[in-house]
Amino acid sequence: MKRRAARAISKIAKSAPKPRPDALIDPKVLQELVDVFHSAGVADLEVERGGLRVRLRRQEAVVAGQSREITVPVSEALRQSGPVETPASLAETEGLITVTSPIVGVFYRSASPETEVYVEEGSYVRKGQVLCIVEAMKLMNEIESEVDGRVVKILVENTKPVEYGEALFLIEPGARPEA
Amino acid sequence: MKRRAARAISKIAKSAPKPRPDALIDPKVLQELVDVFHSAGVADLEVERGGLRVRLRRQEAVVAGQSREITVPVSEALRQSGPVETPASLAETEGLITVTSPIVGVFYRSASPETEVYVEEGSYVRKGQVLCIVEAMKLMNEIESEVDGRVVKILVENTKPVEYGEALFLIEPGARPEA
Amino acid sequence: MFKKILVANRGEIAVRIIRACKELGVRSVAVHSDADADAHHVRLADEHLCIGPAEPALSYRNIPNILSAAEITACDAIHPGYGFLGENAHFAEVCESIGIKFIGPTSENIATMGDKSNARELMIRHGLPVLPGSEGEIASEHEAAAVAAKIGYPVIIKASAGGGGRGMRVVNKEEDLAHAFQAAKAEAASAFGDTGLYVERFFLEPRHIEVQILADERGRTISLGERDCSIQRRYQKLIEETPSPAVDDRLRRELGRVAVEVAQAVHYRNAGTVEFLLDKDRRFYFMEMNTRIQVEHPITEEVTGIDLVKEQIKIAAGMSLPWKQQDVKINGHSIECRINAECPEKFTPSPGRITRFHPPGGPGVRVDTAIETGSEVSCHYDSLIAKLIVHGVNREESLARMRRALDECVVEGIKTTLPLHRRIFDDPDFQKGRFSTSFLERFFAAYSA
Amino acid sequence: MFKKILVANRGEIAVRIIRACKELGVRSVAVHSDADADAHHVRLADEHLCIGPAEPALSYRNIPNILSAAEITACDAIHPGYGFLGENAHFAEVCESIGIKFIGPTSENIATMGDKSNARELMIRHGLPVLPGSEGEIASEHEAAAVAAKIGYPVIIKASAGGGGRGMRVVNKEEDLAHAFQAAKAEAASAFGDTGLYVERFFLEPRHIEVQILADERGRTISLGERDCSIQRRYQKLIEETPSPAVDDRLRRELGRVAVEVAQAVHYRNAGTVEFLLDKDRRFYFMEMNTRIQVEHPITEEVTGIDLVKEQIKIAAGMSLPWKQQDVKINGHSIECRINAECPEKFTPSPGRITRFHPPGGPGVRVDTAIETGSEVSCHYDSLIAKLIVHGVNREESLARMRRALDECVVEGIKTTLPLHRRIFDDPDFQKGRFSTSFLERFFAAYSA
Repeated sequence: MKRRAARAISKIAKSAPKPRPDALIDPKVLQELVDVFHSAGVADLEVERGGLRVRLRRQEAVVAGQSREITVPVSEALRQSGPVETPASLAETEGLITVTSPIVGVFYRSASPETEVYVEEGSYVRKGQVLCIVEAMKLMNEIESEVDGRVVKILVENTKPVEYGEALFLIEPGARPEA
Repeated sequence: MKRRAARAISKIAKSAPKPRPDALIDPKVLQELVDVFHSAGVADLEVERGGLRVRLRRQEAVVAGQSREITVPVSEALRQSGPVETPASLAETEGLITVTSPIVGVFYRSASPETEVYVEEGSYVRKGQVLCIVEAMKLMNEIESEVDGRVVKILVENTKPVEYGEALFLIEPGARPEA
Repeated sequence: MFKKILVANRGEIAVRIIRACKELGVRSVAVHSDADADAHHVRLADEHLCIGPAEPALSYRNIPNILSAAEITACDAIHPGYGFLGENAHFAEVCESIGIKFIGPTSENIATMGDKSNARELMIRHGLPVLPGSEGEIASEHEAAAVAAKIGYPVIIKASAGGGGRGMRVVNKEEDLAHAFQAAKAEAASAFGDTGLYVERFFLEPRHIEVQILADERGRTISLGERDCSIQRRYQKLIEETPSPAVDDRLRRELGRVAVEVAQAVHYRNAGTVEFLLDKDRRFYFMEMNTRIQVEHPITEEVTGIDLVKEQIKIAAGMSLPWKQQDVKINGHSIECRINAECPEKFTPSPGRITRFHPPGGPGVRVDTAIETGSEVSCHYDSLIAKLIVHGVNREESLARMRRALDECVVEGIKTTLPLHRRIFDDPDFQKGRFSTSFLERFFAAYSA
Repeated sequence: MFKKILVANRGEIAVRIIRACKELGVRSVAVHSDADADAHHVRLADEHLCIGPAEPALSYRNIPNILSAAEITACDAIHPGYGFLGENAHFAEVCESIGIKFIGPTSENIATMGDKSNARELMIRHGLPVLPGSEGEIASEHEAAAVAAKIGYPVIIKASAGGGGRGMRVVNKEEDLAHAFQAAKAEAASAFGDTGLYVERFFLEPRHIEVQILADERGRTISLGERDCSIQRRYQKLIEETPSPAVDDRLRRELGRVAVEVAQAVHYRNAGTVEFLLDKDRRFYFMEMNTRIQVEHPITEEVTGIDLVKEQIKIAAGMSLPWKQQDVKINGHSIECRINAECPEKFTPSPGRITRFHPPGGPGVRVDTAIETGSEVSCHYDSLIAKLIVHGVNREESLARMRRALDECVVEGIKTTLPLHRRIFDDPDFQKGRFSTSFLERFFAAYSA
């Protein structure tokens, strides 16, 4: 399974406050952007508004003596939480929940080839409802939803192998079928 | 000769002059950006506004193909010009001329132990006047001043070995004895 | 030969195994924890996948996830390396049962040798030299006292399930025995969940001498010379060398013969190491057998020219050993230094980002590592970050070469044992080859005095 | 032994020499140009000083500054490495005259072997096999035509002062001779300031086989096996290996015997290399002798276990060779790849900053280099940035190991010949050892077709 953890790139639009007329950009505004950038845990931030464009990029460099100060704790935290791919960061910015595989195995959308799939994209699910099966060592492990909500996206094809921490579903929590 | 070429650190005058109306960018504005950039711990900062674009990138970021742009030209230029030590950079900022050794050898301030030294600190010299001798392979090489001026500092002790490019004297060019 | 091997490890040994796979033309699959997504073994392997979070118990020791990973990537063999599942008989057994070849000894070999008092009994039955001591486990402090009275003080109490110095107590006189016995028992219970203890004669100033063996699936077994691992701190080896300054050709043949007999006594397969204690009178005693590839295997590779990890794979694939005992030649002398991410005085771990790594190079220098500039040394794992190995025509050249390599080696951003290694190589006793397992203790005492 | 050695070179060979000094416990002085103030050889040496600007003629070839540097640092010997002053008889002579030991052959050795037609004549007088050709220099195209008619076409015209392929012309038939003669003469004049030419039989598909020799100051001379350097482009070697796939034990003994006779014919001292052309019928002919340590010396070190640079220093210090010919054993097989900072297709230099360097490691891999991440490759100097050297039990293991090492090696920021090396190692003819000096030419033709 050749698979590299992709670098999340998220675009954030923030309304930049009015700069002083004589400055290229108000340092305070820039500092605020930097703070948001850091807490966002993204690799790249670009903001453009009314002819002002600001771009920030995460340090990847390794320079003797400097790296400790540069290393951004957030990216470390992200890495700790697994091979986060684009969907995961989407989830972060849009309030979606990512269901990841807790084990290594093969992803199945139904209990057997003859039975119906557990969920479709758009399905509403309840907390504890089975979303899929991950088969490992001939054991069928049911993966349940941890929230009530709507399945926004199914990220893995039926019968494909998945690694630990791999994103399987995006769920919009709290969503309910219209009455 | 245990001698490390010290990294020349030239001090850039902090009191930035008032920007002329035709200046590219107000140095103060730029300095503010740089300060934020440094404390931000990001790799890349780009700000664009009203046709002015400023891009800052951290030095030595290990990214193929980019390093050349990042390198700060001053340090590069200094390195190219040899093992320049602090006196040389002083010379740059204060308009002094550094006389360096064109060969490897032993530095002598006089033609022989019995004779007088060629120059002292404070001596006024004429272009072509002998400043010292560098002995190499039993040959006495006279080192002449290339300018009229005043010897501000003698940087090497008598009878000490010198390497190529080693700074020997600081000369204030154009200085003349008061009438 | 196998088509694809899963490497169930991390760090330098995972890199070492992947290198062997590459040279054999076998595909490799790296598994890794969340913390190791960018690790060197992951980048080197043909395929890789994540098997769990940073904690070893949930990733590198996670048997279900590792076996699933082998299954979904269609691996036909697993190499466990050392540590983690390296001597886990259960894991080897499960691999055997599901038809994935475990590259190492049989699960039975691991189980037999893993029980230290059992292994000892077995060696006694085969007439092989063991340390004077109890026959099997002792039930009480009274029994321990009886044994000690017979074999004479000082004695050492050891845990049957032991390793790494835990559950061990040296007792110099009878009145201290009861207390030491209870302490060792409590420690063994908490460290291994097993209170089995045994008693042995304790030797002052012994050398730790081990013999590398290889056995193919048909049972042909050869020895590949000894390694002197006496430079250790609390049973953690720091410097190893071969040949040992204390072993001559005749003793080497004798050690090799006994090591092969030990292996054959348990129908041992694949690579293994028989550890001996060598006393001042050059008598040696079986201590235990390590049923895995060892950290210090490269020095044996350097002097024999035999790639032990490739041999492990070839043996597991059913190939016969191409050498007879008399084909094994010891060429020159080799030393290994284990560079740990530790404070060199107190051995406290020093995790963090390596801001600069410059390995030594040139003639006779080998570096086995998984780090480079920018690597992160995680607090979750072993502190070994690099092994410097040198090879020279004799011990004198080896020593000079290692001193030179240690000087060249640069690790910035974290603390390492490099300064300690440099000091040890300046020590006259070490230079003359005059040392025992208590060398480091005395060295520190002299240094801090 | 010397107290302090000045290393009159830069790059990997300067590092190599400093390593030898360190292992011998001799202090080393690095000299450097302005451009190399931060170079690795400068950092490794015990002392260092600047001897001139970046241009080699004003620094690394600047004899007065180098000798001054030796004097003011109180060095008692100078090692010239290869290139720069490596084969400069005048420099060796000046060193001799002022009592600083030149670590290499005598100035007379250098002068004698530097004049190619003179060396050839000398070999003929000693009854040693030379390429059929003119006896000494030829004065005119008429004389050239007479020689060619006698030895048969094709012939090659070479400059007496030649090297690196300049002043050379291959002539296939008589009518082309006059023009080629004039062209070679003009080229020789401009390249070497010396119009001396000679004519030799030209062989198709020969191998370039060279033999390493060592001779101590008492005249004891031994050979250390051959190196096959047939993989070359315009006389620039790219890959070398030992033993040669084309040389068996008997031919090796014969080559070694003749190489020793060549050296003894000129009372050669220190390390040297006798180059032979090996034709398809396994006849060999003396071509020339290189009176310096060579770039590819490490492969001989790997298979013999003899540190050639340390031996150079020991010989220069008056020590006798500790080996007789029969003590020299060839162990396994070794290959070297020269990694150049060049575009791998067109061989145009690719200077610049190396943004990432990750050398290969593990068993049987040696790296000789002066670069690391962040190093600047200057356009002023040779494009060789690293030598990858592997050692295996046989050619098969060597090949697999080099393929693995090439895959591991990462150089970013500049272009290198790494991709070309990888492709050559995939070539079936190369893998089978079927190649001659025209291999690369055909390889490129096939690749671009």
